[in-house]
Amino acid sequence: MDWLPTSASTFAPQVDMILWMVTIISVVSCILVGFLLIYFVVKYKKKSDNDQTPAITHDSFLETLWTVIPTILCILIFIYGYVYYDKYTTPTKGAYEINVTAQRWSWSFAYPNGKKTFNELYVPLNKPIRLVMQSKDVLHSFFVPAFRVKQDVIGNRYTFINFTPTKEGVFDIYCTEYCGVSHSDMLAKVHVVSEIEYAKWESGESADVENAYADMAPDKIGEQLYTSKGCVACHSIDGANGVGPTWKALFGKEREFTDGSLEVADENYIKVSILYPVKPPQGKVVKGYAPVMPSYQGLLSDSEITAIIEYIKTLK
Amino acid sequence: MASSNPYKTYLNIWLLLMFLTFITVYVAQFDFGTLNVPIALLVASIKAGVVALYFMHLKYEDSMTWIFATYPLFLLFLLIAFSATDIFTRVAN
Amino acid sequence: MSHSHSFDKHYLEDGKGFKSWFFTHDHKRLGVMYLWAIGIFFVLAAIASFLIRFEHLSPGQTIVSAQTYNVLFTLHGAVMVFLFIVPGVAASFGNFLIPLMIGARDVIFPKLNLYSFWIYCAGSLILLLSLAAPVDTGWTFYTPYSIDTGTNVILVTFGVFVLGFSSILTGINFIVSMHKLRAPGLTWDRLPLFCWAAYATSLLQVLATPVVGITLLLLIGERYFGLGFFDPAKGGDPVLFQHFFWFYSHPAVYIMILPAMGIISEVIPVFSRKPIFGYKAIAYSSLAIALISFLVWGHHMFTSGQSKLINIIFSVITFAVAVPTAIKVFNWLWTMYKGSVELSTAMLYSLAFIFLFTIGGLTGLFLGALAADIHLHDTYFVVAHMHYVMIGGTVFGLFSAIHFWYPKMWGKMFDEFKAKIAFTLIFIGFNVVFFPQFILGTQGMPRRYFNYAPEFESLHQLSTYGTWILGVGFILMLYTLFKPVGVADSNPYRSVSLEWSMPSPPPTLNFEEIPTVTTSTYDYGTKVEQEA
Amino acid sequence: MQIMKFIKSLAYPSEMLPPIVEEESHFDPETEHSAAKLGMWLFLATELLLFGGLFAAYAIFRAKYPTMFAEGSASLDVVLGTVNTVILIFSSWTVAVAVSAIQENKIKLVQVMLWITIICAAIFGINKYFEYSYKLSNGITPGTDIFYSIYFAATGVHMLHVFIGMAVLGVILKKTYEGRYSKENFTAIEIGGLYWHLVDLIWIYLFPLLYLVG
Ligand code: HEA
Ligand code: HEA
Ligand code: HEC
Ligand code: CUA
Ligand SMILES: [Cu+2]
Repeated sequence: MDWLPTSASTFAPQVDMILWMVTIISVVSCILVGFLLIYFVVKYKKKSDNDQTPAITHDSFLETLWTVIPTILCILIFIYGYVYYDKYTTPTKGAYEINVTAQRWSWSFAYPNGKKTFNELYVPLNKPIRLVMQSKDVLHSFFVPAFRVKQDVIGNRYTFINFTPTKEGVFDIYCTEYCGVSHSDMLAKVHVVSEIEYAKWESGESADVENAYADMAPDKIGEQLYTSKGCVACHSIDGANGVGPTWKALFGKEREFTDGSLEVADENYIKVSILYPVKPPQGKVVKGYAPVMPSYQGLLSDSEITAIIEYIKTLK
Repeated sequence: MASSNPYKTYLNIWLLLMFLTFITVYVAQFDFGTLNVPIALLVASIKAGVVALYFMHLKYEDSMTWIFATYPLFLLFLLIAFSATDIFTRVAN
Repeated sequence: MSHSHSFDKHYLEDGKGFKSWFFTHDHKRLGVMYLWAIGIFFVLAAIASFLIRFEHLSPGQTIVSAQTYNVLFTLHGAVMVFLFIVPGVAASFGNFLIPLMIGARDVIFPKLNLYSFWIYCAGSLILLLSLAAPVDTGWTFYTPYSIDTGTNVILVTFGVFVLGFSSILTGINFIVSMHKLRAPGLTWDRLPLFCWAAYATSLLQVLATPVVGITLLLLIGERYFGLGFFDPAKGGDPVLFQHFFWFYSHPAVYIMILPAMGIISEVIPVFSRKPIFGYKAIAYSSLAIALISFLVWGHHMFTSGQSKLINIIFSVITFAVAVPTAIKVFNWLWTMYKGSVELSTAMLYSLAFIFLFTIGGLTGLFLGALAADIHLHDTYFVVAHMHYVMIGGTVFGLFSAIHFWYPKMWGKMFDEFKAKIAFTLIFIGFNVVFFPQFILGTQGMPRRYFNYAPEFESLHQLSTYGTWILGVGFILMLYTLFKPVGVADSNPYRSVSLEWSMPSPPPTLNFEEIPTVTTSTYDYGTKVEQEA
Repeated sequence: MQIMKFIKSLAYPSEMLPPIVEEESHFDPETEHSAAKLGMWLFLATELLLFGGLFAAYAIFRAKYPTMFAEGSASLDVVLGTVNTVILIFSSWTVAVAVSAIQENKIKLVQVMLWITIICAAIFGINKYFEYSYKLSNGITPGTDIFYSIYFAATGVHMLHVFIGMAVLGVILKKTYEGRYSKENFTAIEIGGLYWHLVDLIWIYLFPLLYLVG
């Protein structure tokens, strides 16, 4: 197992270079300290209670030495840290801008051409990207280890990340600012694809998620959406109660709401629940739960919602 | 205390403070634009200084007390300066 | 001038029963009570950490639910920080030692000292009351999550607020004691380095704590009265909360480490039979650290959305504080040069401190470097860094103190051999727990994660196994300490500092006659090689 | 409650509670006096920094939302604020006189001055009560906007200090009737006075910042 994760952006090798540099400085310092420590302990081991020891209290040369060298090393480390940080924070003109919205506990992405994706970020290879990020609720943080980038996402204010991906593949996105129960499940993927494929994806020709489902049964698609769209963060399928009610045996069950009214969970009910979690007309919420589910309006297509409904039906 | 007649000093100080209070309130009617706050703070600081020096006898205290009385002001300045620097230099990077 | 019984009876015997302890003004008894209190909280928080580690034996749920996990690390962090390590060494050994070391009969405000202890108990109790609906915010209480969550944030933050007062009052007490009560002849440049460290610590406690006090008060106000400073929904700024929080909590990390450094500076000369090397450098660097450490808080916020300019400023100053710390390490090392080094248990802990703190401190340099912190922030690398400095540093320092002053405190000796075995287990266990976490962090494993990706499993497991070794070592250490083997004479280590010049344990009022100090505290060795 | 206790204990390091352990002071009075003063100044430093958080928030949000602050400030009652300022400064003066009077053993004067101070504090409180209830009845709460957040938080915390100061001075006043203080023993009065001056100092800043400049 390598101690550094895959390096897939222009920023990554720069960070790695600092990591290596400080590691070397640290290892050398530790060996020095460890060596002196053990050497002194062994060499000047106590022989008797009356050992004669000199009363050395200072030594200007040594003291200067161990003030100056660490100072120089510190300045060096700072400079590297600063220079690369400066590069990382300086946006490239004409970068491809993607809007990112974080909300408990999912990520959604909006592209310049109006496309929207959910928990899946698509970026073209070797093109400078700029993420414009905002949170709908508490703090979150956008972290892609393979790119070595991280930035908190805040409500009421935009924050930014600049990076240029250098390697095709699928990489993990983590949320690294603590945001509640499902903080560790606020995961997403970034797909770095070649520019040609990206163009195809943009125009909806290929590599599209929906097209990939073409020959799958709806309930299987629903099963995939359950994880890829982040429902898993709040809904279990095994009967355990999480932030939201379990989906097990949900279909056809009578639901009770906080205002005491009742309704049977049929297809339309589920669709309404997904699009308007606080269900109209009176803003109903399932009893025992807080109104925290985000609306998936515009994030799930009709066919996807149908697929999820089919999937929920299979959960007996 | 060091002053021969502290009561008299106190009275004078008190009159000075009343006068300064009057000044701040009076001056507040006029708008000096960006100078409003500095003026208010300046007058307040004179008042505070006088209270500390005479009413609180800081004038007669040793240097240690002076350090402990003024160092927090420096820290307060730091707190404000650094957090304000952050908040007002946040340009989109 | 005094009742003679205060001098013939030692402080442990002078008065029996609960009341004689709980209402005592004796700094030594208060020190001992603090030691008990922090010990109990340490074990409590350590049990939480065992569960945390156990949970990570496998990805997904192993033993507890996600919500419980979040509660566990919050409880672990908050108790360790606010109830254990911040009062920790300063309140326990500071209380016990400072009057002895400066040649005084007590601290300057003995009653206030007692109240500090009560306030500490009250604050701890309030904080623990929150367990009814335990808090899940992490020990940092970041807004707006802490405004939003349904758990008992108000109780916990109020508890911390109250604890803050205890910390402030103890700090004031120590500072004034050292100004007013030093024995004749005990000039500042003869003052033991532990006192210097405690002085610097107290300064930090007095000057940093009020800011976290008002911050937490405002946070309570946000929840209770709807104030809007830190809530973006109301036009407030969550990053401002972080500024206020770290304005205290960065200096707080030096509150944690400085007293432990003071201990190291006392132990090493005794077991090397040499004067401390670079007395002035160590003394002044403690003070320098105390003053500069107010300027670096922003290094916890490099990715918070803080402005670029201020990030750079904070990064520079962070490195500036690292240097005086580095200097101390070499000073301690060089104290052993040409000495007569005896590897007692206390010395072993001190030497381990030097080594582990070096690792912890050096990893701080990774975090201080801007570009590197972008990657490492909020990953297990930070978790490993802080445990190396807090355990490898402070806790090892505390253990060193417990063994070193054991004869003085209890008038008894412990079994050195068993203690050394316990040390070995703790040392190995500690490294097995936390070293893998550096690698985990660099690979991108985020902290405060209940669940994790399968590729991190083996390192997590290794880390968990380490806690078992650590636990066994710790229990063996406790066993050794609770089973004394013989009576201690007044100065078993032939130390020349003041606290060893009196019987073990010391009488209630310490000094029948206030001593006059004529030499430095580290008067070892023969003055042949003395440089000009 | 707790707060009361330690303020009190600061005011007289060795007079609180009946001593459980047999006790006599281990230090000479001269040391105790100067130590108590130094300790109090340190405590005042912490109080200053406590308010520091509020001043920092004020500075930042004022710069960020100037119009909100201008409007908010304009809505406050300058007359009431001025009256309170005059009252507090006056009471600061009376305390200063009390501290000097005790050093000349003029117990009566001390008592009169302390009474006046406490009454001033009470009037200050009553004024604030009217001010708050007027605001609240107009639907203005701490959550209305950031200006009012600052206004209520800062004046509220200050108010708390006024009450604590009142209590401290009250206890001291009571003890003057018990003949506890004299030319030789006046540390408590001096310390209590310092605390009261701090309450005044903070108000000297809060008043113009909140009520006047906008
Ligand atoms: C005892 C407590 C303690 C101490 C002493 C330190 C010491 C240091 N810390 Fe640490 N730190 C914490 C406790 C501590 N820290 C905690 C608890 C956190 C996390 C809080 C949270 O988020 O929950 C944290 C987090 C933290 C961060 C934020 C990380 C992040 O969240 O992204 C940073 C960043 O700069 C940092 C840096 C440093 C530095 C540079 C030092 C320096 O002072 C270290 C100096 C020491 C040395 C340098 C080693 C000795 C030197 C040598 C042997 C010589 C060789 C030297 C050179 C070549 C220079 N620390
Ligand atoms: C003084 C401070 C301190 C100390 C000593 C420790 C000690 C330990 N810590 Fe802690 N830790 C923190 C302060 C501290 N920690 C803080 C501030 C955080 C951040 C919290 C946050 O994110 O908000 C943290 C977070 C933290 C995490 C990260 C959680 C996460 O981010 O998800 C982990 C994970 O491994 C961990 C583990 C441990 C372990 C294994 C120990 C061990 O070293 C414990 C050692 C203990 C012993 C050796 C004693 C064992 C004794 C017993 C078990 C008693 C036996 C029982 C009976 C006889 C009844 N800690
Ligand atoms: C932030 C957590 C969260 C996420 C993510 C989430 N939900 Fe929910 N969901 C809830 C909560 C809480 C409720 C119950 C309260 C309510 O009625 O709004 C709920 C209710 C529902 C219901 C009604 C269930 C019932 O028991 O009556 C359906 C259907 C549903 N969600 C579907 C989804 C789908 C599909 C997704 C993903 C595409 C999803 N949810 C993602 C929290 C969440
Ligand atoms: Cu979102 Cu953590
Ligand atoms: Cu820090």
